[in-house]
Amino acid sequence: MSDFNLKAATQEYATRLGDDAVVLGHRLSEWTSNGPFLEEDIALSNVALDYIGRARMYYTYAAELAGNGKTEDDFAYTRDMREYRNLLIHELPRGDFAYTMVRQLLVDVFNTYYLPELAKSADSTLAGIAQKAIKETRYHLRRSHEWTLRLGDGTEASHQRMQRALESLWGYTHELFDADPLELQLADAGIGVHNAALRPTWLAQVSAILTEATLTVPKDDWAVRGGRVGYHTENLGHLLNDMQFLHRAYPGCQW
Amino acid sequence: MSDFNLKAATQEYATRLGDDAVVLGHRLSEWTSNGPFLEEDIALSNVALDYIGRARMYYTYAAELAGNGKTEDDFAYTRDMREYRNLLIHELPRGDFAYTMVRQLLVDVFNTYYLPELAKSADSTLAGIAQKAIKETRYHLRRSHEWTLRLGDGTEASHQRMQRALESLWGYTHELFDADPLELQLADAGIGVHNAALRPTWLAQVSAILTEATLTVPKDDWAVRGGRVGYHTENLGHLLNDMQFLHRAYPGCQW
Amino acid sequence: MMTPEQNFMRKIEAEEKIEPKDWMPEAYRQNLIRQISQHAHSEVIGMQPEGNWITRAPSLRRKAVLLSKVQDEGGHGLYLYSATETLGVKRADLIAAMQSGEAKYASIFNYPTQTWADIGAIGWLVDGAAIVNQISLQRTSYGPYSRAMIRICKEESFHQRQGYELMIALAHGSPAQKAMAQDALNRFYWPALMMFGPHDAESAHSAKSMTWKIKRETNDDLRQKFIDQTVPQIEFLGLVHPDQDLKWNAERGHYDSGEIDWKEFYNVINGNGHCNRQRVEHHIRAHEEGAWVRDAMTAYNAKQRAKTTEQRQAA
Amino acid sequence: MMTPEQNFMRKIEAEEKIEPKDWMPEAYRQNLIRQISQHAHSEVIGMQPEGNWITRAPSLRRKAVLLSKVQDEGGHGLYLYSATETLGVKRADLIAAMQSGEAKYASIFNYPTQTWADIGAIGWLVDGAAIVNQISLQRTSYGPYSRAMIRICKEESFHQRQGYELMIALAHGSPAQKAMAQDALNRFYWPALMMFGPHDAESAHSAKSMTWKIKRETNDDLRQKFIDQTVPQIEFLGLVHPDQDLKWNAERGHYDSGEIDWKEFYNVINGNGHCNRQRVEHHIRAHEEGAWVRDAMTAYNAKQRAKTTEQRQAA
Repeated sequence: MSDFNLKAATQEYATRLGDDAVVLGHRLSEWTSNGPFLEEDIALSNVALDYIGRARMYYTYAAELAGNGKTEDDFAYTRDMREYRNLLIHELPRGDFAYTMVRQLLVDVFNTYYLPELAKSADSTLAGIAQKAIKETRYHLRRSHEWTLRLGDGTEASHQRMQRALESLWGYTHELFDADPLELQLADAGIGVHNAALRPTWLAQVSAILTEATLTVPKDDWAVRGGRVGYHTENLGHLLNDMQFLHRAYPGCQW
Repeated sequence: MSDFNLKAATQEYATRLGDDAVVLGHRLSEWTSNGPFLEEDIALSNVALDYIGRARMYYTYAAELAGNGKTEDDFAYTRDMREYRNLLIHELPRGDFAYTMVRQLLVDVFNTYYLPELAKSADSTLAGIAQKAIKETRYHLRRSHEWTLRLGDGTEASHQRMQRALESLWGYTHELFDADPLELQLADAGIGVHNAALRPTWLAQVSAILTEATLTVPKDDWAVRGGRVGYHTENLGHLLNDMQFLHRAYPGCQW
Repeated sequence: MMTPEQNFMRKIEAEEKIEPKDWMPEAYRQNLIRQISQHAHSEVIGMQPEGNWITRAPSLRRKAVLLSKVQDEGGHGLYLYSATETLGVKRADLIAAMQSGEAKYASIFNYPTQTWADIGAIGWLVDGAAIVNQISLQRTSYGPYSRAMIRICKEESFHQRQGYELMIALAHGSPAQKAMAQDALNRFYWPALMMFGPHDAESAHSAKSMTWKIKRETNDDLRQKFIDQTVPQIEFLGLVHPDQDLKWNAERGHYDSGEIDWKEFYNVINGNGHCNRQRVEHHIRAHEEGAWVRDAMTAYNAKQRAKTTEQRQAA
Repeated sequence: MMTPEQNFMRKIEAEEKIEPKDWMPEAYRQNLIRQISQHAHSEVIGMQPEGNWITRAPSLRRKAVLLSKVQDEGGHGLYLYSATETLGVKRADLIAAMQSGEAKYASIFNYPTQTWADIGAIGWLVDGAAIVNQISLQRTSYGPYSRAMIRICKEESFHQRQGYELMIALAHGSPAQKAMAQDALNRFYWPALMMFGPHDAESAHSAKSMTWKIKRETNDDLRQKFIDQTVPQIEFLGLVHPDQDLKWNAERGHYDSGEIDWKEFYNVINGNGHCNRQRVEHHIRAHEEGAWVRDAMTAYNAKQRAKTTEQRQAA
């Protein structure tokens, strides 16, 4: 890989990670003023903020690598659904509180292993962002772990909601461990992460938590993919309509 | 009123009626594929279509009067929430089936009296649109009347939903009978409708239907207003985000 | 004298329609129930991907056209449920079978509508493929199904023209619009080909259906018609054909085409499509949300009947 | 020796804080419960109008700032519920009273947020008016309330600066943005003035509250401060002041202002605001949707306690 390609690939990679973060942050922010009680409303907003913060750092770095005067907001607000590269699990609807918490558990455990690898990146900016995110993720996982126990081993109704959410989300977890040539090359170059290798540890920890929460680990009998090539579920379009409307309705403005 | 003013006032009036129609049509179209059973899904789509059709006729006429090359779509797709002039009752959310049907009843009875007046307009275009709409409205009212009976006098649960919807909507009906100087002058000029005069008949018919349906006519102890001056509820902004996103994201395109 | 079975086959041979009250083999009945109800479910589930864009249609005309189209699909669902009910089953049971996953709907509706151009591509390609099949089914041996197909075909042709017209507007529009059209073509072309089902050799239900003239032409023959008719349409749009191996075969008088990715086909059918869960969950949700409405209707009708009886007894 | 009542009044006179365990007149306690819980409800209900724009904020920075602000409001609600609970009431009962309409929240939150500029106007004017009031309440006689106010004031000042900064960006932006800012100012200026409550002569709770030093300054004095501080801010933005009768009064050293439309004020309070029903229904809906979560927590905690007890008994 030539230096020039490496730079372009890193830019694309930072954009992907920014997309993951902004989309999940947006979903979590939909909880604000809708939480099951005030403390939890605040906590969910806090997690949303962490993700919006990550998105800004990744996009700012992508913009810097692009070097064409674009800003973080150009990445977030002016790309169409087909240009977004987030993994699908992040764009799925907010759902009920069980759905949100199961998704967080699956993603938080993933990040618990992914971010420390990224923190070792030869690219010091990416390593720095990851380093900051590790701390946040520790707090996120403590929350989603505790909620999984409470709701999984709470009432019959909460158990059912959790198991249903788990079944609905499981097929989207496989994509977390996919890698296309670009991500493989970046991993080989010491910049990205060999994510496929993370699955056994991820599965072991997720399974342990689910079992502790009296939940059943779903079967691996389906998988939906496409986020990294811009092939999205119908949910992302509606999310971007909301997010981008104002920015696009008044093009070229400063806010 | 000079001729020029009359023309401008008529344009504004046609725009208002177009706004009423497009916003309610949009809300009704949200039922498509979400109806309680297939026949009803189809019927609701049909009513939605009637309203979209009216919006097109009113806007086309407004565009013609404006005479500046604008089209129906400029009216629907490029005006902000604060420029929309629809009465608030039309923009309220879709709600459940009871809410939709109560709103239809209130609006359909209103149109039953309003449209025949408009059909006598000295403005032959407005009269023609109203004439066409009268027939549709007869069908709409037959439906909303029947549904009010079925749901009001159905089960305890359906009765409660209907009464609750009625209480939620009643305060928005007063605006149907308001008129600002522009509408009063147009009514005096034989172009518009003296809508305030329609309330007693409207109230009598609505009350009769509600009573037949074992529902209680709500008290007149609150009223929300503002649609005709562009002072809207928070619902309209979200509706327009959806409706206008694509049109605005690709400005200047033909579709 | 002929046995009922012989008489049945005589009618089939003679191109007479089988009608609901006629004797028919149980397997014929079951085969029809499966096929017609699957067709009905497809119409109803097919309302969702297009319904996804009703609130976002970029012009009022397009909004009205789309709304009207989706409404027609609901209507087709109704005809087809009625046609199925002539075979002695109830719509409620058919719907339950679809919601439980026991009955299928066309796998094409498990693909998401991602951009506005997808609305054009579905009208043009998906309805187009459906029509090729349905034209042939106008001659199907079961009377109610045949009549439903004749009625549906007229409306579908109208939808297909509208879809193609939408594609023309995009393909001849701005560069961004043209790219949107190409992208939709790329995504929907192959799934449209798969709508005709597996190659004849691998088609589970085909042989018997052909004998009974439920089906009138084979999957591969129908698919070839569609491939051939689509080539000039793509050319007129000025878009790139998604099949790079496509070649005119003068000898056959048909286009030869590249291999279909059947792995992808079965992958989507087997639950790995983007919308498999979403479509069924959407249907169940709407159905459950409507339960109180249906209950209220039943209760109201019962009350009205009771009143009428009372009045009669009093008179 | 002093009676408890005399001792209470002595402390009030001496500017000593009343603490939860101190004796206090029942009317003082009730007055505080009403005022602090109303303040708490206002923070919580106030999350909705601003929350309405979180998903649509036009830049990532603004999105983060707004999200963070609304989160802070939730935090203020928490402090204030805690302060109210020191008076011997439970949060659940306070919330129930608000949901039933028995307890009030600030009427300003019954106005809809219609454009993005409203987010700026709320931060600048609504938080601005709140701060004027809260600064004075830092010296309120009840210790927990006073300490909550000190903490809250810091964050509110930060929010107000952010709101004003948002208005600057719009007012100095494109013509459309400037118009948006003017429109928001026009809509929120008068309701902000009404936040200080009726004129002193007509204020129901004022006299006693002043004696007990729950309130430290009158409605009209606080309102005047706000009017005066807002004039140069509007000038700096280059916007037109919504009060056409506004005039500097050199003698008073204050601005004289036009008459407030109290009919409008009572109209909104009495249920004719755009969002009265919406705000309470939203709160009830979220609360009800969260019931199963709270139930599960309770059940889980009970199970855990039972396990711990079992383990202890086994040990």
